[in-house]
Amino acid sequence: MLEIEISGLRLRNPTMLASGVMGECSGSLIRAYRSGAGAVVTKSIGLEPREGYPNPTAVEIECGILNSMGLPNPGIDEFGEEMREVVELEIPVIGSIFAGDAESFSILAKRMQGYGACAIELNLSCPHARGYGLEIGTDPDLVRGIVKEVKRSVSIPVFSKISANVADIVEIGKAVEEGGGDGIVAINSVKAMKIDLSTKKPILFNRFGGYSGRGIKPIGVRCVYELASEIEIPIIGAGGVEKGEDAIEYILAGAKAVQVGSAIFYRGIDVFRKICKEMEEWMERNGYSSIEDFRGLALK
Amino acid sequence: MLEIEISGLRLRNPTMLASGVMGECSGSLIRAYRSGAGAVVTKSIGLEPREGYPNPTAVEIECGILNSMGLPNPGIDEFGEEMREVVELEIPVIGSIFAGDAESFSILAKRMQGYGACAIELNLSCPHARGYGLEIGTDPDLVRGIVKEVKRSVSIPVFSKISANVADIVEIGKAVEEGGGDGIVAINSVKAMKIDLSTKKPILFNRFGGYSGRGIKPIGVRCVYELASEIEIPIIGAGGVEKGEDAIEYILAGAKAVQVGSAIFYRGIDVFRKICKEMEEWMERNGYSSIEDFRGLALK
Amino acid sequence: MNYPRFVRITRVVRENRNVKSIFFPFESSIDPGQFFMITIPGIDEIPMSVSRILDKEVSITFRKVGDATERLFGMREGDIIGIRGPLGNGFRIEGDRILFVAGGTGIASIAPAVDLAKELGKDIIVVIGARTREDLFFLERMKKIGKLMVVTDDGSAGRKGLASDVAKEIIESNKVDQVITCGPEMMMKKILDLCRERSVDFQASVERYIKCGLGLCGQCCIGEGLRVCIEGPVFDGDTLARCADFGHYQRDSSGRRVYLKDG
Amino acid sequence: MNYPRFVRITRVVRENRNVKSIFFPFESSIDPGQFFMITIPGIDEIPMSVSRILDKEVSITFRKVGDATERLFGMREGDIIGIRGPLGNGFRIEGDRILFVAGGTGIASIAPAVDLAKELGKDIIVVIGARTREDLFFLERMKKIGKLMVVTDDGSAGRKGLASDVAKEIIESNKVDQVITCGPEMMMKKILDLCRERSVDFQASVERYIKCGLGLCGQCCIGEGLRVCIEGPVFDGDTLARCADFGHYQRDSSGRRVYLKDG
Ligand SMILES: Cc1cc2nc3c(=O)[nH]c(=O)nc-3n(C[C@H](O)[C@H](O)[C@H](O)COP(=O)(O)OP(=O)(O)OC[C@H]3O[C@@H](n4cnc5c(N)ncnc54)[C@H](O)[C@@H]3O)c2cc1C
Ligand SMILES: Cc1cc2nc3c(=O)[nH]c(=O)nc-3n(C[C@H](O)[C@H](O)[C@H](O)COP(=O)(O)OP(=O)(O)OC[C@H]3O[C@@H](n4cnc5c(N)ncnc54)[C@H](O)[C@@H]3O)c2cc1C
Ligand SMILES: Cc1cc2nc3c(=O)[nH]c(=O)nc-3n(C[C@H](O)[C@H](O)[C@H](O)COP(=O)(O)O)c2cc1C
Ligand SMILES: Cc1cc2nc3c(=O)[nH]c(=O)nc-3n(C[C@H](O)[C@H](O)[C@H](O)COP(=O)(O)O)c2cc1C
Ligand code: FES
Ligand code: FES
Repeated sequence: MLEIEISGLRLRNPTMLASGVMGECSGSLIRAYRSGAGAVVTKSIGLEPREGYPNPTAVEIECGILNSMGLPNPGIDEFGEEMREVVELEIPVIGSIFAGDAESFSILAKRMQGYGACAIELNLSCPHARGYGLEIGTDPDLVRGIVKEVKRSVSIPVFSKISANVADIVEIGKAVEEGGGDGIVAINSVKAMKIDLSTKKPILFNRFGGYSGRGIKPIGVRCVYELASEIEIPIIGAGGVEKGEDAIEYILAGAKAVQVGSAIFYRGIDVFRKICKEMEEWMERNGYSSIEDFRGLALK
Repeated sequence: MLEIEISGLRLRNPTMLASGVMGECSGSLIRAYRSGAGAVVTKSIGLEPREGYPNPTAVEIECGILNSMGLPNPGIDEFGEEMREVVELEIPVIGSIFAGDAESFSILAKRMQGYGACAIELNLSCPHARGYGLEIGTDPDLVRGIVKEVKRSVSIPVFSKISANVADIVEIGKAVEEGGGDGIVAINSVKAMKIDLSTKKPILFNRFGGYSGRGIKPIGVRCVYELASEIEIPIIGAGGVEKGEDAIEYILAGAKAVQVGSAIFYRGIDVFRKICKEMEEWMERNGYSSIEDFRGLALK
Repeated sequence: MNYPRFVRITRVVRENRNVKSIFFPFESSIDPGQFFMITIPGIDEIPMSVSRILDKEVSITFRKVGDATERLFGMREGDIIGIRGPLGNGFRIEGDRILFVAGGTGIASIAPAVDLAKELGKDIIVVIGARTREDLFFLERMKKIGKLMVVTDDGSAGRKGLASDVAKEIIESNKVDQVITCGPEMMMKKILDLCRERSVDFQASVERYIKCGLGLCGQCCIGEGLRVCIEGPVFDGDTLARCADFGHYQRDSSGRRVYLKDG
Repeated sequence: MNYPRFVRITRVVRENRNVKSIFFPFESSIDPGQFFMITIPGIDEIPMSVSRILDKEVSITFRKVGDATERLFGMREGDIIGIRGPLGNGFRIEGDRILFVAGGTGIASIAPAVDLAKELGKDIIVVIGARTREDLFFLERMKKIGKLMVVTDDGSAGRKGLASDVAKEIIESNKVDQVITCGPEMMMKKILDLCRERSVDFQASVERYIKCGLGLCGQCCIGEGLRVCIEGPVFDGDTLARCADFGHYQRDSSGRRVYLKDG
């Protein structure tokens, strides 16, 4: 009863492994899929290898996780091997990519398509890497241009992952839609900081980080609701999905699917299976037989 | 050891009652001061009386409070009586005001000064009232203009309360500084939503609300740190200050003072006294004798 | 979590032409005098005192006065309401001879306290005042418990007059240790003054406009920032005597003072 | 909370020219084999196995190899480090005759397991291999516990040769029920293969680049997404036999595969 269709992709359930979480190597992508995810998204991959920031790069804080990995990744060339090992198992894998301009995004997208990705996810929202992510994703014109350019370069669906760190997320969502994007992923982690009282300094090496987990769910749900009210293309919700009920909340707000990251810390890698079970139980109690039966009800 | 001086105001400690929390009548402002607050900020007051939104207007959620009061207030005329009763006790009371344009802000500020407010707080950041707050506070030009105009109209310090719901909070902070503002309060509650799984609708009558409490502290601390890195005028931190350690975190990030709202729900109205005690204990353990001894250490 | 929980109404009882009771399942402990915020989805969320505390069920009892209560009035078994609570404090029974004075729907708020006093073996007198016969309710229930005196403005049932006048006689006869009251604020204020003169223990359930029910918005404050939703709705005589606004003015939903008419 | 707690170093012990132990207060329970993330403020945060589990204190023992370990090497009693943990799983002692094989600093990770085996009354053989005499440490400590065999590449202490060669002889003599090892991955891989051939229970503490220590970033994965920081650092023989990358390649901090040289 959980099967969904999103931009032509048919998935066994609406939970996806979020980008950057256990997505840097074939083994962990395969494991996440075998643990019940409907699809898996890779770590955001760039043109060149990147080491990321020194540690500490991630800590648990009161209501979630704070991280500033710094987009470490082996680079698109070496990532082919990882993709091959996942794709040969017919696992639906979405290739997340980051770059500083439309042309680089296109090159990466083509490579990912070549590797057998079932869709592309443009990271327009990383809150802590200079020159990438959020620094691009807050300008509607840049966003529109990048989406357009990437759409011209590949035939698989292109999703854009956007941030809550803007004055008006609908404006960015519309830019994605105008650019011909196939869907929106909202939200990435929220720019945040934790200062340690012993050292009297920010705890993360990079000082700033991205806040994820339950503490950002009310922000993520609001963003999805705002987007779904004004935009036609499908939306994938992310931010604090830990339980079946959280996934349902996003779907009531209009999301077609959800991504799950930090919850792996709280509930283990089989959180996908747990969430799916909880969703099914809720659907049965409420007499729903498919996701579309209740999707977007909060908008009405 | 907790006394501070901010824009010429001398306060017995750096905790302030946040605007909109127990600040609509003289009695509650007086009580907050007697419970240990260094200063109290009034509910945001407008030109005309406003009833606010129907209930539910506020609920507890996982990591904080979600509210959408809708700026209820008795209007500036009737608020004089409340101010008189507070001011005659020589309580430092900061008059928070909201309006749709610079001229109305100025009128309100003059009235507040007339009533004996020790400072003005411009609400440029309410996340849920049409035509006010956030809808104005995301445009640096509007912000600069309003601050300038208000500064021309009054002689008491003028603080501007700004929001995290922008792509670049420093840009807004600079606009305040350029307008001649005396200080910045950051942050207001964060635009958010909770959808109820029983009704399948947003739980608040107004659908959208402002998220406050511990869940937003990492965002508030980040904003204060960013502002303090680039701006000279004093900053007052707000968002999730519940314990002495939270206040210290904001002060390490550069804040001169902090505001406390939601924590009253969690720890009672004497949360001010509790926070002050916890701060003193920490300062003693760390060998500090004044707030300035450790203020901004995280920036270095 | 101070968040509405949606429950199905188990029973509806009509108490009189304008008053109904709605029952819903509730198992945790409740003190007489506490209240719930009741959500009528899409309309409003309003405060309602608990009017019966049963084993696995409670009721609220309300008069149709506006939007939300009108909608509640039309609800039936199986319909869904949100409940948030119990909120606030409860009554504290003190002494042996307790006088309960209710005006209008006030009896809904104090009935569970009468039950409690009975359980504790107290001497009980209940005075219920209403405009007219048809506004009365809970008479049978009260009759079973203690001495019941009914007063109506028009004399259509019981004595003709005001509940406060009857209360006055009883208080002045020195027969009570404590007075517990809920009703129009002017009535409660009069009784407060009587009790203060004679040093009789006094408690009243006070109404103010409730919004957040979290103790944050400050909308419901009385006196020096006492929150009806947290420190109330029940206040004792000493506290209320210090509240300059009690019996003098309330605040509407914008926070403006609305002065009470003597009546 | 999986968050660094800053503590004062209580003692520093120099183990050899390049190896030191740092002690800090720690009271909760720890399993031999678990590790801490150690923050050197402003420099890095690195994984370090617990090397001694005392009553109210633990130690880590490390070799100076780069930035962070260099800085740690210069630290003294009273200096502050951040600790996050204990993280990961621990060794499980199985059978009666246990062979411990350590290469390089690997003895730091398995020493507490040797202590535990001793406590449990097991027959113990410890093989410690190092490049040269001056790289050895913990010899006295191990000598007190069981049979100790030292091997150096250059023969400057103990036998000349490789720890894995000595281990091979012992395993082939059928004298052990379990092998526990920590050291260079090629050494561990050789011993794994030997144990598989002879169905000897095997456990190894595996090193991978650790970043988050929360099981999220995926940086530390081996095999089919097994996280060294959660499911490891200790893995058994069956598991490692299924990890195509074990003894074959590791990943650097960008996630690129770095193939191991046979050595
Ligand atoms: C602690 C408390 C306990 C109460 N218990 C009972 C009870 O047991 N039975 C009963 O019949 N009534 C009770 N009331 C009063 C009841 O809450 C109002 O009658 C009800 O809110 C009216 O709502 P409405 O939308 O139907 O009317 P409206 O048309 O909205 O208003 C009619 C009147 O009700 C008042 N009112 C409206 N909303 C609120 C609110 N959120 N808080 C307080 N007053 C409000 C208005 O000020 C106005 O005077 C109680 C009030 C309080 C504060
Ligand atoms: C679970 C575990 C337990 C360990 N226990 C010990 C121990 O008890 N004693 C000991 O001396 N060493 C131990 N190590 C290895 C130790 O973490 C590295 O030697 C140390 O991180 C080097 O840091 P550096 O900055 O001084 O060196 P760098 O110059 O940064 O690097 C030197 C080498 O250390 C590796 N390294 C650097 N950072 C990390 C990291 N975050 N995670 C893993 N490897 C890293 C690099 O890949 C490189 O091979 C352990 C490693 C792991 C994974
Ligand atoms: C450790 C970590 C690394 C992440 N790396 C990426 C990344 O590379 N690209 C990306 O788009 N999002 C990245 N994210 C954000 C997540 O994909 C997700 O949007 C966010 O964590 C919110 O979801 P959650 O609350 O379920 O974790 C990362 C998150 C975490 C916790
Ligand atoms: C019930 C409630 C009402 C509020 N009303 C106002 C308001 O009128 N004006 C304003 O500037 N901020 C208002 N705020 C925001 C607070 O002043 C504060 O910025 C925010 O709650 C974050 O602080 P906290 O986490 O300590 O609550 C309100 C907050 C709450 C919870
Ligand atoms: S209703 Fe908000 S403080 Fe009582
Ligand atoms: S270090 Fe991040 S998953 Fe293990």
